[in-house]
Amino acid sequence: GGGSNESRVITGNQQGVLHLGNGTEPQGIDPHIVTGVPEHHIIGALFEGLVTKNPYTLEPEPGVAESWEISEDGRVYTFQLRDNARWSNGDPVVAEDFRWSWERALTPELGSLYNYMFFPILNAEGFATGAIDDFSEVGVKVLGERTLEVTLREPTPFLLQLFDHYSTYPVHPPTVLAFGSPSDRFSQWSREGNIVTNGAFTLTEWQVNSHIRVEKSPYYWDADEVKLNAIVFYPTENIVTEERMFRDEQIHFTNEVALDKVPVYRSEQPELLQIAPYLGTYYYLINTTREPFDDVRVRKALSMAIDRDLLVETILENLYLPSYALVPPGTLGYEPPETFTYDPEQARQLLAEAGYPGGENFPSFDILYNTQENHQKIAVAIQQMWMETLGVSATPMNQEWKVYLDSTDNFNYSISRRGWIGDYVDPNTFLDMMITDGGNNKTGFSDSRYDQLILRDAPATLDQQERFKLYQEAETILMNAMPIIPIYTYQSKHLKHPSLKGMPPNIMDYYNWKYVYLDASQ
Amino acid sequence: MSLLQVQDLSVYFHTRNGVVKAVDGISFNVEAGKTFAIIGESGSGKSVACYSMLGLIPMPPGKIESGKVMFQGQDLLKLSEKELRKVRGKGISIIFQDPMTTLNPFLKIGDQLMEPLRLHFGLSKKEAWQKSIDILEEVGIKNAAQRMNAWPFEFSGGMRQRVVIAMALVTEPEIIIADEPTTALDVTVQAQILRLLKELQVRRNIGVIFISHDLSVVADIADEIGVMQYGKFMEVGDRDTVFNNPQDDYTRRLLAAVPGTQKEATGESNAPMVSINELVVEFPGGKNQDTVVAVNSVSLDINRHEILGLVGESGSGKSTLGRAITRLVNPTSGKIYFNDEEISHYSLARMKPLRRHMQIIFQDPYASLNPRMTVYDTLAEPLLLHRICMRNELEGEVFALMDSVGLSRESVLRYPHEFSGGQRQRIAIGRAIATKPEFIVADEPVSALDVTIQAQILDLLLELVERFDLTMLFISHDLGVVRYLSDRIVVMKEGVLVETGSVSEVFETPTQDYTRALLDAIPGKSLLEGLAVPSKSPL
Amino acid sequence: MWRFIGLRSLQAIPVILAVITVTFFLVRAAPGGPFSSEKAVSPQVQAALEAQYRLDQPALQQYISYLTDLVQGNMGPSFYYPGRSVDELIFQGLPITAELGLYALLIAVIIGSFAGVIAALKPNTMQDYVPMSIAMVGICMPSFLLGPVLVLVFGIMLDWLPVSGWGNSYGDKVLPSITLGAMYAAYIARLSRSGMLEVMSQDYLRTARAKGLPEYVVILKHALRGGLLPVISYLGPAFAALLSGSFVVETIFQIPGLGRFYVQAAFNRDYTMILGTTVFLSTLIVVFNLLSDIAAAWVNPRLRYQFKK
Amino acid sequence: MTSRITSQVLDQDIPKGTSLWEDALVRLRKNRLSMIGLGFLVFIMIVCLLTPWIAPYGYEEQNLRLGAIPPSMQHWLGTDTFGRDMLTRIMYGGRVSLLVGFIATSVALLIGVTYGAIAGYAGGKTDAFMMRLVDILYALPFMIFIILLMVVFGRNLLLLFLAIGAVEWLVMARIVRGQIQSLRQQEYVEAAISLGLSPATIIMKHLIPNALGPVIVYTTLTIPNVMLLEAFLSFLGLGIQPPESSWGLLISYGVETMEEYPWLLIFPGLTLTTTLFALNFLGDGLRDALDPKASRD
Ligand SMILES: Nc1ncnc2c1ncn2[C@@H]1O[C@H](COP(=O)(O)OP(=O)(O)OP(=O)(O)O)[C@@H](O)[C@H]1O
Ligand SMILES: Nc1ncnc2c1ncn2[C@@H]1O[C@H](COP(=O)(O)OP(=O)(O)OP(=O)(O)O)[C@@H](O)[C@H]1O
Ligand SMILES: [Mg+2]
Ligand SMILES: [Mg+2]
Repeated sequence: GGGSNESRVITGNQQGVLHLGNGTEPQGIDPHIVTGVPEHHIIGALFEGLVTKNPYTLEPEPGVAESWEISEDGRVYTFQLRDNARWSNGDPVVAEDFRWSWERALTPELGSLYNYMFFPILNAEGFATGAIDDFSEVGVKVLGERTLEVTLREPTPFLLQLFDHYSTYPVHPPTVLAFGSPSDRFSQWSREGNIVTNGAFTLTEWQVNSHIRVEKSPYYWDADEVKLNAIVFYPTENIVTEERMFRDEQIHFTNEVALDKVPVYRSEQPELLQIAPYLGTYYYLINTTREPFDDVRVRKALSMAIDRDLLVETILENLYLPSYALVPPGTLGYEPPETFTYDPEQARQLLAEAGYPGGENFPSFDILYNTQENHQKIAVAIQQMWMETLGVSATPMNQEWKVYLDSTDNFNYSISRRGWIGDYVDPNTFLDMMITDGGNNKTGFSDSRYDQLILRDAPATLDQQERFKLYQEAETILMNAMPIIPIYTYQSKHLKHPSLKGMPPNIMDYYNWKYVYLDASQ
Repeated sequence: MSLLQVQDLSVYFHTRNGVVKAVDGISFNVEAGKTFAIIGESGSGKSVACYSMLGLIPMPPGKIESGKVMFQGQDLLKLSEKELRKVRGKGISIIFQDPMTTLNPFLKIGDQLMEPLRLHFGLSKKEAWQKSIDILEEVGIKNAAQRMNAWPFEFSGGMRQRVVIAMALVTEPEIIIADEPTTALDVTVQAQILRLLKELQVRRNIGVIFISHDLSVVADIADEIGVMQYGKFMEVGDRDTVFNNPQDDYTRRLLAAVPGTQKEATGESNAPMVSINELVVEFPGGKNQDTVVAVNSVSLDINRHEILGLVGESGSGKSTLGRAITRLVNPTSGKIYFNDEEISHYSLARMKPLRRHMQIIFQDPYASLNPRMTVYDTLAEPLLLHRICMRNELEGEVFALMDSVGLSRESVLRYPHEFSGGQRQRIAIGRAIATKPEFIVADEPVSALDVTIQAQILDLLLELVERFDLTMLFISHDLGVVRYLSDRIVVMKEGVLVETGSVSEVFETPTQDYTRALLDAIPGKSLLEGLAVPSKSPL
Repeated sequence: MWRFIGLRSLQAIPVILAVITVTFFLVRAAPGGPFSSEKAVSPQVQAALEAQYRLDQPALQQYISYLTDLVQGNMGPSFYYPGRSVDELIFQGLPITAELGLYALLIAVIIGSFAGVIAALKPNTMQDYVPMSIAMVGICMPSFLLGPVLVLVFGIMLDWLPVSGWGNSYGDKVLPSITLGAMYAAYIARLSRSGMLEVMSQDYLRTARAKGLPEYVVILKHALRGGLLPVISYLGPAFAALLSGSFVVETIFQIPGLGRFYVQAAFNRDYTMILGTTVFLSTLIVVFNLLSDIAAAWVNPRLRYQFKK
Repeated sequence: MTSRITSQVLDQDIPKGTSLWEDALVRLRKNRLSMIGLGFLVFIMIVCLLTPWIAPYGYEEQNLRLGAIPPSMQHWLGTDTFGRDMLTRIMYGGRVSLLVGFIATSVALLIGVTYGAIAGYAGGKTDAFMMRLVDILYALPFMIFIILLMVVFGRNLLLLFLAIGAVEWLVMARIVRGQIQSLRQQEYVEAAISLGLSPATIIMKHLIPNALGPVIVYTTLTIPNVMLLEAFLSFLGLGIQPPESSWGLLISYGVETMEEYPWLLIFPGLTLTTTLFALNFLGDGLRDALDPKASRD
């Protein structure tokens, strides 16, 4: 493509510049402030935490820390930072940088949304909530210039996953301080020209709503392994446009693929599609505080009446996987319990038992979703299934995103859609949502045994298999109460130019930019 | 060979209410250097005949049914639009009848004047500008250089008419069609214009088609005369024959209808109906223009049951005065009393109840008619508004009005643009008298009417005065008419009242030079005094 | 006239103030704050954020401080883009949107009035039907439809023009400008046709023709002024709508303009950004309506009375 | 001397007093294209009215396994991704679209023309005040307004009409005001004043009929615009909710898949375009009919 214009992909391949669609315009790149996936991609290129992930296995790999030791009880981690880790201005990356950064991230005034990532650390939660003023009480200690000790509240087996999360990345203290108070959200330190980073790339250009360009950093400790010379991120809110850009060879990689486009690519150019299971679940919340949804039989009936296979096969173009539990299968070996299946007969029976035989007298209700076409499609299909199978009448109702959030937060709904993407690869990232009064519970579900399992027992269990058993038990409790109706497991989907290598599919949809390279021969 | 030969020209309008045979097989010739005058009944097809030759009537609904118009060896009726364009302006130019609507309201006077000069003579902007000023001065517009930048609406009726004339004359065409070119002009200016026309005609050997109702003017300038009625020529002949030895019945009636004598002085002097005190009306001037003082400190009483004739130079503020009295323009200062009520500062709403008793006939009838209202609606509106009659009598009342102003009943559903100039004027008159008002400002109400209808209208007005105690401010340039109708006369010049007096006083013993000049300039005086035309050839 | 402009500019103050006031309280009444997100926000974090953005103060005080800042030319920090000020974002996008809007407007006015005039010259003939039919298709093709179609045809199938971007590669301004301008062109075409028809039967055009003027002069000089009056009144709001309505086009073509903020800011509950764009929009509206009124008076001298006294 | 003038025509030969409007109707009836347009509109309306009885399928009837099949004998216009019959959906969609289109446009027309005419006629301070109010309303953030409406009143079709009408009248008011402002200077308005007509009558009888050309045109343009706006608002949650549909919604979903399933875009698009054509032919005819000077045979 390109016609009169040299295609960006071709020139990019020659110059080692990767062009990719990156969803929405990033809000910013201050790792302690922003929260979104597009931001994540960029921050991942600019910064590096103590550990990183191998994109093929998702196992933790040494990052700034070249090694670490875990105490017997699993509560003390000692990280040894590498000598040659440097900031993009040449300064060495030292343990104090981490301590300082984490203090900043936890400072209540900063209002970091992801501060809970640190909560497994001793007293971190207390500091973040203002109960503790002195950061020295928090379990983070600088033992030497390049030695950092982290003490945990409970042994948290997935801790290394957290330290790969960008909210735990270090920032360059002198730079932050040069632009004002560390807890100032309006600070200019992370702007192009100002920012100092420690990752494989440095920020060179940032034009809002147009593109962000990062270039290879010579100071990065593993610079020899970095193959790309630059990456250009394009905000591509409109996935139709993104696909057109891809077809016109303006980008190597798309952030998304529209559902409707998938069959076309599947049949015509399957090699360009990259689809993989994704650590995310699409489900419906049920407001268990509302009649008739306070009756578990009703909830189960609704859930069992959904033919997830049909849904996935037809309107979801076989893109997603039918889901019968909250945690996606294959979360580093965790398998969710199978508690129910699609069973219209039993669904009808349950509903009858609940006092609504054939849907009689069942009040009509809304299926709340935020404005988006796919949500609507699912709601429309499910509404029809409920109508046909159970004889209950539901109306899909869309609300603008923030209104929808407000309605859900205030329990001003009957059924509401929700999607949850894991922050790290562990069942906990899903299951801790549903604890009593959990911020993301939103269903009114409460079970003391469940809480006990999630909050106390599992985190204290060091053995992975043991722990997963506990999670399975918890999830069984959850699915038997059915405050949520799981619908499908996400899959990540991208269009990928054949020249793009080193970006393997994985359930986190995670890219480690230093593995990525362009093969101009393709 | 004649400059222009018209043979058997017929123009019909195919309207939704049937066919109007506006022009029905007329033939005439126009010789170089000679003037062919068309007189005749209002609505008889004079204008249509002339405009259609150059393709300037709306087609459809108009259609040229037959005929041939030979000019410079070609039949104008067969020319394409492009070829016609070469004839228009340079070959034949037209002075249209209705000066208000013929000027483009969105362009400055100067712009419109310069246009033909630049087009036909390829003059530079500067040259055209200068030439336009010259011609404006020639037609008697004072302050011409300043006035070039004025907009048409800032001009008085007569001034606009002169602009239209100037526009047609500047191109020095072969033929000039002048459709009632002097209706809005006072006699002095009229004389000046006619002189100008004559001069040009002699110098360039131009043929002129001159349409007029003013027989005295026709008597002065025509070489040949065609008398039209019902779209046909009733009589075509040289001037003297037509005037002194008319063959046709209609011609004879026309000549007989010229208003002659003076009205008997009523003598009795009632209490004033309208009283004006030190009235001043100013208009803001535009760019590089001074404020125009249109009416300058005028004091005047109009008595009940009186017809007050207002004459004066074109642009002297007559219309403005009339509009100020009826509160259509706001006076700058001074007081206006109507029936002893001071109305100078009445709001529109407070004026409303008075409107029934106070009407105005606008100088420019066409512009004063809503283009989207039929005659019926136009006439019915005041009747309904002021509850003059019941709804079921409405139709009869409307027809009665149409009859009294001489509009045929068939045309009741026509829209203003489907009428001739004189017919429109009659609609406007009909509308004004519909409410049987006590007071009318009549601004040149009969200028576009042929003498027979004019006589009918004048009689109607007099009758209204008698029967309904009508009081009237009668603005006119036609001194004959003024004399015929008025009880008293006031003379205006440059915004000031220069003379007031009874008809005989003013006509016989004028005190002001200006008045005298006016009286002297009355054309075809002899005609007025008994129809004995001073003929070149003895009877 | 300067007096008139001055007076109208003074009127802008209450207009903008009213808009600010209503908007200020309206946005706060809308459910869902700027920081609500799918992930629950802990009360402490919420409080910290509100404190940073002065949301913990009473609304009236926030309002007053906003106004005080605004008077000093400071529209405040964006709630959605930490570290960026509203001024910065607006002025970054403005030149691009202005350029886009200008091209679109030129396309709209030139093509639109041309088509309208052409159609009005011979009403109810092919010369009328063809341009008017195109205009009507244009109206049924809002930018969210036209943009993708144009991209598909000219960007992908014919491969003549770039499918996205603004000023990055040769010719990438063509499709967005057309997409944005098309609907306005269609509107203008329809409006100018009707305006022209109204004028075409006026007597003064007969006068102009009688002078022997070529038809194009008759049209362009004599008829157009009156005929375009409806278009002129339409252009004021249209141009403002063009700039604020460019978000669809900007999204389709990946243009880093201002239009996207108008919509995004509302969805994000980016209070300052909403206010900023609204202040900006209201200024535009005041300015363009003023321009359109001046244009109308320029065309029609009888409207100039309002300039005097 | 008045022999010719006194009517030779008998009174009954003369049609009873007709207004511009009655006159226009007569003329409109003679305009073939307009009548075809009107016929089409009536046809569409009847179809929409009878849809519940004549539609081949139910509008919500899904058959997920028969999703997105091109036009066929069973489904003349194909099916959408849910396997719902497109013809049925277009028919049902028309009910919403036409209703919204006509009612919201009427609201806009009524308010816009009245408001604009008053402002234009009054001039001066009143005009300045009224037009600045329009400016203010025009400048308010539409999105927020919609969101609030939605929250305060919930889903409500009536509200949708009002919301749309409330926005659409603003431009209409400006156009009308512009027209009235220039017409007001005409001498026939002065004549009307001198007759003693009230401003309201002058506006109604003398000004508006002469300003109708642009008004009619803008109205016919507003209708499709409103239909598309409805889709946008419905998408945001203010208007109708699935599985109900409207032409605008069908089109906007069609755009997403125009390459894969073009019929999902083409048929609703065609319906809207044809309706607009019909509307415009009717509008143009009406405009001509209301213009006594417009040429006719
Ligand atoms: N557009 C039209 N449609 C229908 N009838 C028309 C139209 N224009 C003129 N007429 C009719 O044609 C006839 C001739 O009109 P014309 O204007 O030529 O009269 P005229 O002799 O110039 O009268 P006047 O002295 O009053 O100006 C009139 O009866 C008039 O009503
Ligand atoms: N709206 C206006 N704006 C500016 N000047 C005006 C306006 N109306 C009239 N005038 C000026 O006022 C003066 C008087 O005009 P008016 O129309 O009263 O004259 P008139 O006596 O009726 O003349 P005529 O006999 O030619 O009709 C003229 O010089 C004219 O140019
Ligand atoms: Mg005439
Ligand atoms: Mg006058």
